[in-house]
Amino acid sequence: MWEKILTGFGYWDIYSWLIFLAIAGFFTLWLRNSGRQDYKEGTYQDEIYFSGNDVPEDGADISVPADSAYWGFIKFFTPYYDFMAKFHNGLVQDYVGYFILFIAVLTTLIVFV
Amino acid sequence: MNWQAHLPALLLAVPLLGAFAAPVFNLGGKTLRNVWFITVSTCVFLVAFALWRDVSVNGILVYVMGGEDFALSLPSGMKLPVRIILEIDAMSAFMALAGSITSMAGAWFSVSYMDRFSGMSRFVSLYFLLTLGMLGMMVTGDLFNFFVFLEIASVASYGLVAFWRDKPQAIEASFKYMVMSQIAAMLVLIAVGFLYGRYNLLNMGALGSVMQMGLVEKVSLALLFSALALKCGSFPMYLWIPDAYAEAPASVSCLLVTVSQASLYGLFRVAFSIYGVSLTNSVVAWAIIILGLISMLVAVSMAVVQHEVKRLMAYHAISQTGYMMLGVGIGLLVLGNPEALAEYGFTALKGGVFHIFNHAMYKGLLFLTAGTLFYMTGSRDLNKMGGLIRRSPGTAFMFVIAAAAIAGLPPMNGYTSKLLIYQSSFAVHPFITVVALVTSVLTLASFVKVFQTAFLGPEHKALVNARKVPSTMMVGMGILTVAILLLTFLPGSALSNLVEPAAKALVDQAGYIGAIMGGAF
Amino acid sequence: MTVGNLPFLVVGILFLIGLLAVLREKNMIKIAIGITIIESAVNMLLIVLGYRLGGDVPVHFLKGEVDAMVLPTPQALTLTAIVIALATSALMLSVIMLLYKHYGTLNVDEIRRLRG
Amino acid sequence: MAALVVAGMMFGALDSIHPFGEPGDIAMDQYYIDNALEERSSENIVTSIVFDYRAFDTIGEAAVLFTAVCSILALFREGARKQ
Amino acid sequence: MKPLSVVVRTGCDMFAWFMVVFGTYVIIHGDVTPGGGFQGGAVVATFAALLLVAYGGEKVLSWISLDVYNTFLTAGLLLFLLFGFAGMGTSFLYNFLAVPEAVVHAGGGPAVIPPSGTIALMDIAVGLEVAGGLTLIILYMFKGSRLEINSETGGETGHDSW
Repeated sequence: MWEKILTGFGYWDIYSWLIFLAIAGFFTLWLRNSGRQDYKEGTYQDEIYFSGNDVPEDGADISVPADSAYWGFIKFFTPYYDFMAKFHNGLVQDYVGYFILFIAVLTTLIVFV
Repeated sequence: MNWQAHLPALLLAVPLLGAFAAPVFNLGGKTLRNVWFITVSTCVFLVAFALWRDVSVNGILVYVMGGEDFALSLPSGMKLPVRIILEIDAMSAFMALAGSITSMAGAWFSVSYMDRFSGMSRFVSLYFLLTLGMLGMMVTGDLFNFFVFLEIASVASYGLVAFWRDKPQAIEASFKYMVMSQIAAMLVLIAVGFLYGRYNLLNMGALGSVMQMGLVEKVSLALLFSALALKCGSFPMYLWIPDAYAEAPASVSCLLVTVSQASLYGLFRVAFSIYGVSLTNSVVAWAIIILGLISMLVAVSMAVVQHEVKRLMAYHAISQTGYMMLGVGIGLLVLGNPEALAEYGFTALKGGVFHIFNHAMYKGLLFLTAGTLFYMTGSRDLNKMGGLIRRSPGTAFMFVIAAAAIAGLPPMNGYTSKLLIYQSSFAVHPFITVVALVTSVLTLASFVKVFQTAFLGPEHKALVNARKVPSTMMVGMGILTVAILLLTFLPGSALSNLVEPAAKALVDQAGYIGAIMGGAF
Repeated sequence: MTVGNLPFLVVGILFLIGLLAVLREKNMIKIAIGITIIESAVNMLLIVLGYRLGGDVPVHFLKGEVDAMVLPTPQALTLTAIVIALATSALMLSVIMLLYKHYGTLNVDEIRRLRG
Repeated sequence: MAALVVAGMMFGALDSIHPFGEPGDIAMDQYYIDNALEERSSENIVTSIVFDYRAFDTIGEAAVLFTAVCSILALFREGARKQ
Repeated sequence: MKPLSVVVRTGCDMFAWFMVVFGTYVIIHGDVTPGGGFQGGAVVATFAALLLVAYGGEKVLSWISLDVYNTFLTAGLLLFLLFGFAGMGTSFLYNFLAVPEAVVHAGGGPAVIPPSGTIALMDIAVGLEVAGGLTLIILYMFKGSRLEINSETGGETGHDSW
């Protein structure tokens, strides 16, 4: 069952993709094994380097919280997110109002277009 | 008696029996109740699978409820059907298969996930009633019956969203969902009343055979469209979805995804089978496409900034629904001219329909993994998690599978369906493809964030005594994982056996009507 | 709108009243009442659609000499719709009771912990 | 405002369904009126529709009521006593 | 809720039982007269409502056993579904007991079962279900009005703070 999925413009064939993945993985492992040979597990070589300071005990102190992820992206889009926060105010009557407004617009479009 | 001919009725009678008999089995204690829970949900899946096989072999099935003959849709001397008729074409069987798989996985999951809570017999009843409403919406051929099953699913989901009733947010989410969804259901009933008063008919196929566009039909179409768009979570009306999905128990939100897709199926059924060729202009198709685009982009942009894991996944459910609406909307747009349909429209339709199945699988799995995180750490806040891959590597593996699928990374099944949608939507307008690709990138970004903060990184002190994951929860997640891997590694056969008949059945309005009206059409 | 279609007008006005109650009232009990009014409007719509001038009750040995009965199907549909409306309003009132226990208020503007 | 638009559309649609009291095509109901007594020997046509011709709606309706009862019983359950 | 005055209590005593009888009549004659299972069941359910208004909840809950109404609910539903399965020789929910009217006028047909077949029997089943269900709704909503969230029940707020 060596089948291709034709999309009208191209095709998708998972089995050849897997073969290429295997080849690429083989080369990656080969490159990795041809690295330095004097690396030893468990010695000073695999300690965490915390910019010279000693590493804190609790992992919560050195792990990046989810709020800090993509802060640049969020900072760039701050006005957009302020607007969305106004859109998602927790008032159910506003939600119903959006719904009725949508019905009105759609009905007008369908009837008069 | 030939029991195989009664499969359409059994598909709805088995969950009914499971729901009605759950209080009886609850008298036998916890073990008997759980055995009943698992057994009935597995039976529902088996019936749905047999039904799907039957439909793919024999074509459209028609089952007359209470008729002298279950195959005789028109009584003697009548030009029109008078009884309730279940009509199951490939699309309905396809949806029922997806829904029953998620229902079974959720049942396995909830056995130990909901173990420590009281009122579990009611939970089992409500779970089966939710499954019943979903399957009924998928297989019925009668408009008022569709409304009744919509109400069953809605009322069951109100109760299940508010099941953890000592938490104010759960009750609040249930109340918001209730207010919006009740108005939507009433609009559906108004539209049904209009069509009944106009044609004195309630059967979908018979309505499609006599439909002529007038003011009444247009207004009914608008009401049905907007109400079902609210139920499936489209742009201006999706605001109840994050609350309800995030506050419900995880197995319930895994099933609620498929329930929303049942409303989406109802939307497509109304657009394709009832109105279909009598849609003179392309307003409805463009409305579906544009709503899909806006829902995608807005929901995914909201999902990136969330830090509560289930709420984030609920926003992703909305944006994935946008993909389905986009694909099927393109199919509806070119329904009129056959060459465009053959060129790219049918591909888009296949992509959208395939995406429905994929989304039911991986979104259900994502919600179950989110529930597992909640179960382990006792919190849904991503800021309080970290290093959980050491606690439960199995959960991490399944999460990676599902996240790669929803982000559309090759070679997962999500990539296959998204590829079909991209390349066919490019033929309509390149801008659509650009929006879809941006949405996919943002989806990947937000799930990288979830994986990095929840599973990777050093272990937290607060999580050293995190719970172990019980085996039945792993089974519930494993079912969906196996389904995803099957769809991933056999894409060609999945498309040719599962998706293409469904897409063909969706565009084949004459076949749908002819199955009811016989030679009359 | 001809005068003969006055019942349709009544249905529309009732629907509008219910909708405005849902959109405008701040008390959650009144919102529930508004939704119930909408449901009654829909039931009335079904009944009005089924009426025939000079029609009689669709029970055989109760109808008089007239041979025209009002259409029975909308009445059956209305039975179903009424029971559904009853079930949903009972559930909604229970949820409002729980909300009052949790939040200590019936003002819908203060039920907004879920946002963003 | 939007509610007014919606209601106006509904007025228009309702006005153009059929004049009040004279439904146009009543084939399905006429079938019930003619055959309910002969087939099912039930004097009450509405009941014969509810429980025979559209009995599946009725079982769904019973399921809705059962759903509401289950939800209310689950919402107001005693719960596990806090120790 | 305090018991109301003696006038109200006496009136409710009389009307409660009358409502039960009348509702049962409406249920049983559902296939010949206007009415049916739902209407009759709702009328029967007013029994508990009237007693609740007149005597207050504590007394009524000590008189009425909720298990009885749970049994009504489940039994009615399972009976309904049983009739549905019983017709499955022909098709689901088929009215397999109905006797055509000509036979009835000719004096034929069974004597015990009404000639409308499962219509009358489903009426009774639905009547049981609705009576039990509505009474349970009324009584549980009353109990819920007395329920102290979070202090009396172990806070079931999901898995957080386990």
